[in-house]
Amino acid sequence: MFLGLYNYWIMVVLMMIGFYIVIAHGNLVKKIVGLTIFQTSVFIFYISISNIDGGTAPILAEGISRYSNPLPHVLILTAIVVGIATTALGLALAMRIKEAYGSIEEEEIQQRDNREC
Amino acid sequence: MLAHLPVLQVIVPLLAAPSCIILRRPGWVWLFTLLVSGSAFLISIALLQQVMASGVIVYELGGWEAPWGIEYRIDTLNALLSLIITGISTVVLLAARTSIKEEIPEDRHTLFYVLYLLSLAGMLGIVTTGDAFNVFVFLEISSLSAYALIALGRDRRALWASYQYLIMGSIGATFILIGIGLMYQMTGTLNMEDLSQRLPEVAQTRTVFTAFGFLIVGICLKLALFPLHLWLPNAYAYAPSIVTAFLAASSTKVALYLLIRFTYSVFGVSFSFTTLPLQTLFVVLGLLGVFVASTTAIYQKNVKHLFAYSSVAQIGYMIVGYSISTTAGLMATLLHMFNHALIKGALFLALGAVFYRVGSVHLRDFHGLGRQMPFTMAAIVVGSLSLIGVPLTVGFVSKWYLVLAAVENGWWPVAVLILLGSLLAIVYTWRIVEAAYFKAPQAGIEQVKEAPLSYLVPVWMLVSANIYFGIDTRLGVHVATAAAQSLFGVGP
Amino acid sequence: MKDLFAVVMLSGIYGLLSASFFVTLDAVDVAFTEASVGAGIATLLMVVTVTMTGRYEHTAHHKPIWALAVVLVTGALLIYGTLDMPYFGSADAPGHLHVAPRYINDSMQEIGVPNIVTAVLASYRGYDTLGEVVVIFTAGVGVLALLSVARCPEESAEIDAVNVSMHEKHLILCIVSKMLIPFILIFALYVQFHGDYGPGGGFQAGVIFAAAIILYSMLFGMSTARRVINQPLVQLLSAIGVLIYGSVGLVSMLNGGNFLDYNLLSEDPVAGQHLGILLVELGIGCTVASVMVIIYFNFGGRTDDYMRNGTKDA
Amino acid sequence: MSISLESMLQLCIVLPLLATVGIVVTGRNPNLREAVTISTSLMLLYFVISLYYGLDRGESISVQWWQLLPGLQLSFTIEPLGMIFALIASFLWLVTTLYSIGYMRAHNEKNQTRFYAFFAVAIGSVMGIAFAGNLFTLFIFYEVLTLSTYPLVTHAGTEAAKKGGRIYLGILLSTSIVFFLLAIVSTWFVAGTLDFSAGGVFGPNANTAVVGAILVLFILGIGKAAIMPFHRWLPAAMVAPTPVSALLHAVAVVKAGVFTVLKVSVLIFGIDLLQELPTTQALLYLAAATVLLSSLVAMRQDNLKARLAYSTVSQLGYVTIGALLASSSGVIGGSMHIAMHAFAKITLFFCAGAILVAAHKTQISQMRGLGYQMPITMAAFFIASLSIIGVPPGGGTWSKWYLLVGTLETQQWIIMLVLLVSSLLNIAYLLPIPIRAFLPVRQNPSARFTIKEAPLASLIALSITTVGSVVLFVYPQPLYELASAILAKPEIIHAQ
Repeated sequence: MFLGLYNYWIMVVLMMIGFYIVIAHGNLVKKIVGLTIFQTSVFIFYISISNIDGGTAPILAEGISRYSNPLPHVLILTAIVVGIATTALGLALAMRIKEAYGSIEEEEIQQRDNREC
Repeated sequence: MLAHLPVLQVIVPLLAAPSCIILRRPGWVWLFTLLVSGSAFLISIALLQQVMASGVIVYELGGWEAPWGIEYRIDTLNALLSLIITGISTVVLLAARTSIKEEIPEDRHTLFYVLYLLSLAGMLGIVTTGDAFNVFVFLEISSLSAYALIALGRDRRALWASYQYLIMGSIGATFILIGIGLMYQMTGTLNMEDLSQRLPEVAQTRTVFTAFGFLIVGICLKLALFPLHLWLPNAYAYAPSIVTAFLAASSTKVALYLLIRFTYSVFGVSFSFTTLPLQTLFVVLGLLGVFVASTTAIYQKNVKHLFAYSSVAQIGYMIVGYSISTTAGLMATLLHMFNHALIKGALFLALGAVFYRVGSVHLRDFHGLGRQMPFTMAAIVVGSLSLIGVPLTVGFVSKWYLVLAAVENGWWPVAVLILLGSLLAIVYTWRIVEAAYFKAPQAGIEQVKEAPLSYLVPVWMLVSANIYFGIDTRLGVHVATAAAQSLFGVGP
Repeated sequence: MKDLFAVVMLSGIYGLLSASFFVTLDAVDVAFTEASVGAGIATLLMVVTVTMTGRYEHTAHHKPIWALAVVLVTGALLIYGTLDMPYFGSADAPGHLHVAPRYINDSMQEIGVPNIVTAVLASYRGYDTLGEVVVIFTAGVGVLALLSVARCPEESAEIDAVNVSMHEKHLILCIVSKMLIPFILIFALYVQFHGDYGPGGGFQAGVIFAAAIILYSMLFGMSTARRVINQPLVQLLSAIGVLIYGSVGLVSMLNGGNFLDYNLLSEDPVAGQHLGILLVELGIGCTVASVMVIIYFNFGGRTDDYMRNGTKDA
Repeated sequence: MSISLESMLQLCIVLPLLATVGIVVTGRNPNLREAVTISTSLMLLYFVISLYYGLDRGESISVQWWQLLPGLQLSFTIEPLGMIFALIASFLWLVTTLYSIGYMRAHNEKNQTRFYAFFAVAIGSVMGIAFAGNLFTLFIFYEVLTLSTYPLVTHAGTEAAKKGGRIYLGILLSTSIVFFLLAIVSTWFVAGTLDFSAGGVFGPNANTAVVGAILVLFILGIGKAAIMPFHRWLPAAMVAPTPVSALLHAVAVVKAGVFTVLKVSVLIFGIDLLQELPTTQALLYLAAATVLLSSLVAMRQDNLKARLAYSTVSQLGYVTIGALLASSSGVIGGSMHIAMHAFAKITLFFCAGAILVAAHKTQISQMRGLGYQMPITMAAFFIASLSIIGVPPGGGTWSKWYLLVGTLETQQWIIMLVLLVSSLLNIAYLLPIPIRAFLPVRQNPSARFTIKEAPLASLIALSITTVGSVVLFVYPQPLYELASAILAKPEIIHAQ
């Protein structure tokens, strides 16, 4: 059975690496990087759901009867777009924070805020 | 055209947003936005009547029948939610013009309205769609615009708050995405109705458990349920007043809606509450939320923070009612959802008025406001009373049903705790009242005038709604009951 | 790893790898998109950000234990979840049996587009795609709201000075890419309109189109590019793209169908579908391209300003 | 005037609220403002009295308003107990208004408009409580009363006032929300109705354990009855101006409390059920303890108002005892005591206020020889004290008599003992004040002529109330009939 599932597990590991970067790292850009990795891994997971042994790309052609499942592809196309949108916004925020605080390290920002309050 | 109402509800604001870019002139854009939001409100009223009269409305987008296409599926719950959202947004918009003049640089005004409309459309999309993945898409629309809106706040901490919200929100969204993927893998469909029929076959698989877990956690992140609420207070405190009023009244409600929808409709009560220890967990978390958040609220200096924490506490109440998982409990939750939207809308809008005049919502700047801004402060007092749950306000109605539901279920201690929780509300709201009425204004701070009408009118619209629905409770109770019953498969 | 530049580059490589992985999994469209976005735009933006926010991460002493715990729990849950999954690639997984078959079998008759993904994307689940476009639009507006800067002429003159000098430095590069850009644009158009038959479509096309412009602005300087393509116009385009999409839906509504029901766009349903998809893809491309340009320009512009102010302060 | 009794009943509640508007509008002109107040209170008194005659003729008067929550209607019914309360309140409002005009002006207080406005609201809610047709309606007006009196208590706006207000609002709101509301919800859940009905709403086969628990919730929850340990708000509220204290202690708040206790025990539980409940006895002792302890505390107060406050606490204990004795005489005694104590105590507070205004004295130890400068006041004080103690010619005699009979009927010997002892304590802490006041003064005579009697309005007011309590002694018949009607005529009390 493990042969059947192993690459799901690889994806899980990838996801978790990304997830870890997001929540553990203090650097804002690094967080975003983590986020992209996290999301991309999820995409891979979706795509591998859609895969069928011996199937081909879901573009109709003569003499091919077995296509891989197109639906997840569509979903992921959308998801990728969402991902880039989030990334762009996050980075923009990071830039503004850099301007406002002069740093993009979580701790330093926190300290500066605490000093304000 | 009547048949198209469900989709118009969403696409009117959705398409209005880009049109704003074409309009450009902030004044016009404001008027336009107001009109759009208002018409959305009217549509939602019409929808509610339609649903109450003739049951569930289904609308197939692109003419493809579900599950192949995406369908809009509107029952009483959806209609109620969209009523709340559009109503609040319309009232809040009345004050927007005045408010953002103070708080947002001139060249951003048009963009502000665009984002506002987008987030409105996103929420409406979430609450009307019957397709799991479509939820995700519109969730992102509303979230992204919300991040941007919060970041428009004047204080630089707004940026940091927005960033934290973005990270938290994206994690939540990704979790939801994983959950949806797993569900799809096991059932091969994305349509909620279809899911609810096909999930039971595979309900006992570990994959479905995982899917459920991820969905719940993801949604609770958006919902700011107690342990996951850390992003909320700052986001509310530093966002522009209008945004705070709008989001506080609507966004968490939407998340709660998702929670209810997925647990009750998609997975089904039996799965959600019997095969998992969800009930106990949520009761405990809810009550913890009520007490921890309320206690934190007591020690806040910034009044926006104070009410933000109280929002977390109120979410706790809703979760308690939700996890009683009887018609009565769910009905209490829905009612409180509606009422809390009114309460917090009024309070945060009034705070906006204070901010507009005083330039700060720090507790010490409230000293003597009782005399200087009598109407605004009166509004805050009424809102606070409603928050506490004093009779003749909406807060009392929902509290009554919540306690009743707990008692009916034999959960006496829970009932007592709910009531004790509202005592904490007395404490933190009364700090404001005393500051406003018993403290002399600080030396060196010049007298401020009463807020302008453009603020007072919407504030008092909401306040009087608080009182009206506290005195004439038929509408709220009727709709909430119908919605709760429909979720339990009884009635419409 | 402390060097953010390296980090970003690696994530870009990760994007490319996953793209190639998608190809091996027969998801060509996704691969195309991922390559252009995950490896392309995203990395580009990150690089720009890093140039502004500083290349090296400070040695932050965070305590990752709790984070590790959370991650482990989540991962464990996921692994646990996989145990009941249908095996990788098995054709009889429920995911393939319920909804998907119809797409594969009937889309030809119903829509008449060989590329099933395009069919599903633009028609069956066209509404999701509308949402997708709006998301992108939202991102564009959000970035504008966050970063847009009103600049005054003498500053841009200043930049010119910088750019011109750079221009002379990399003369060959400029010539070559000058020749390249038209081809890129043509390729973009090809992708745009060939989406029905092969991989590709509005989204990828938009990105490529944007890439061409970005390349141009890289070579000849932000301000030169700005003079060629003026901001308000781009913003207008981004809005119009969404509106095209929406109005297609509205028209089909006026013709008595449901929102986005292309069948009613012309007498023959299939032709209607074709027309609808064509227009919709156009809208997507329009919005995506312009938003990408907006985002890049604002990022770049912001960075320039910050850098200049930084040097001024120093 | 040809107004139907039903509309009169509604007017009783609406009129004061309308008066509030009028007061706020005419706030600029004091005379006009007080004219509004006086005329309203006169009309109110007229309505209540004509309602009384209606009730006497045996008509059943009740009004239904809209449903606040499904099944929970705002409804008003007139029954004897409520009528007693309404009569007292409306009459004493008139008197208090007279008094406070004199007081507030002599004391030239600030924000008098706000004062009169909230005063009117308070009276309106008192009427609502008195005529409430079901527990729900009662609860709502109970809360309104709490909130509308808060600004009165904190009238001074000083730090002390703020603290007092905190305790006042804190205790009253928390008890009512946590215990009272919970009690109501559980009643609604157990009995399925909240309408007051003779003989109680719980069926014969109600689980006594649960109902007993509910009784405890009620007695603790009705914080206005100031049963220990929830009595602290009463002394705390002493920061208020004297007319307010009079309102709180004699007319509105505390009376609302004990009235609710009586009403709940008679018309929700019913005295028969009350006797069977396991918790009744314990609560009875709690009330007894309250009576004794607060009397003891009162003796140690030198501040006059504080002493009166504690005496109020103990007197309220009497009424609660009367209710919990669950015998006819007990109920009669309790309800009569509401009236008797109202007249006596309001007189005492008027006197205290008069002394404050005229002589600027608050401490009892300073009042030596005051009787010579303020004879009328001190005489009134003396008579009122007698009434509180319960000896002729004070009306209190009757109520205490019936309470004692009640203890005899139910063989509550301990309670009987408590009542007797506390009467002695009353003597100990009340009589010394007038006596000392009439003692010959030794110190310099110059002080004598500096102090005059209190303002005329105040004097009139306090002499009216004094006469009132004497009248109640010589002619208690109507009151007694009403009180006995509470149990005797259930067909009036039946609720829709």
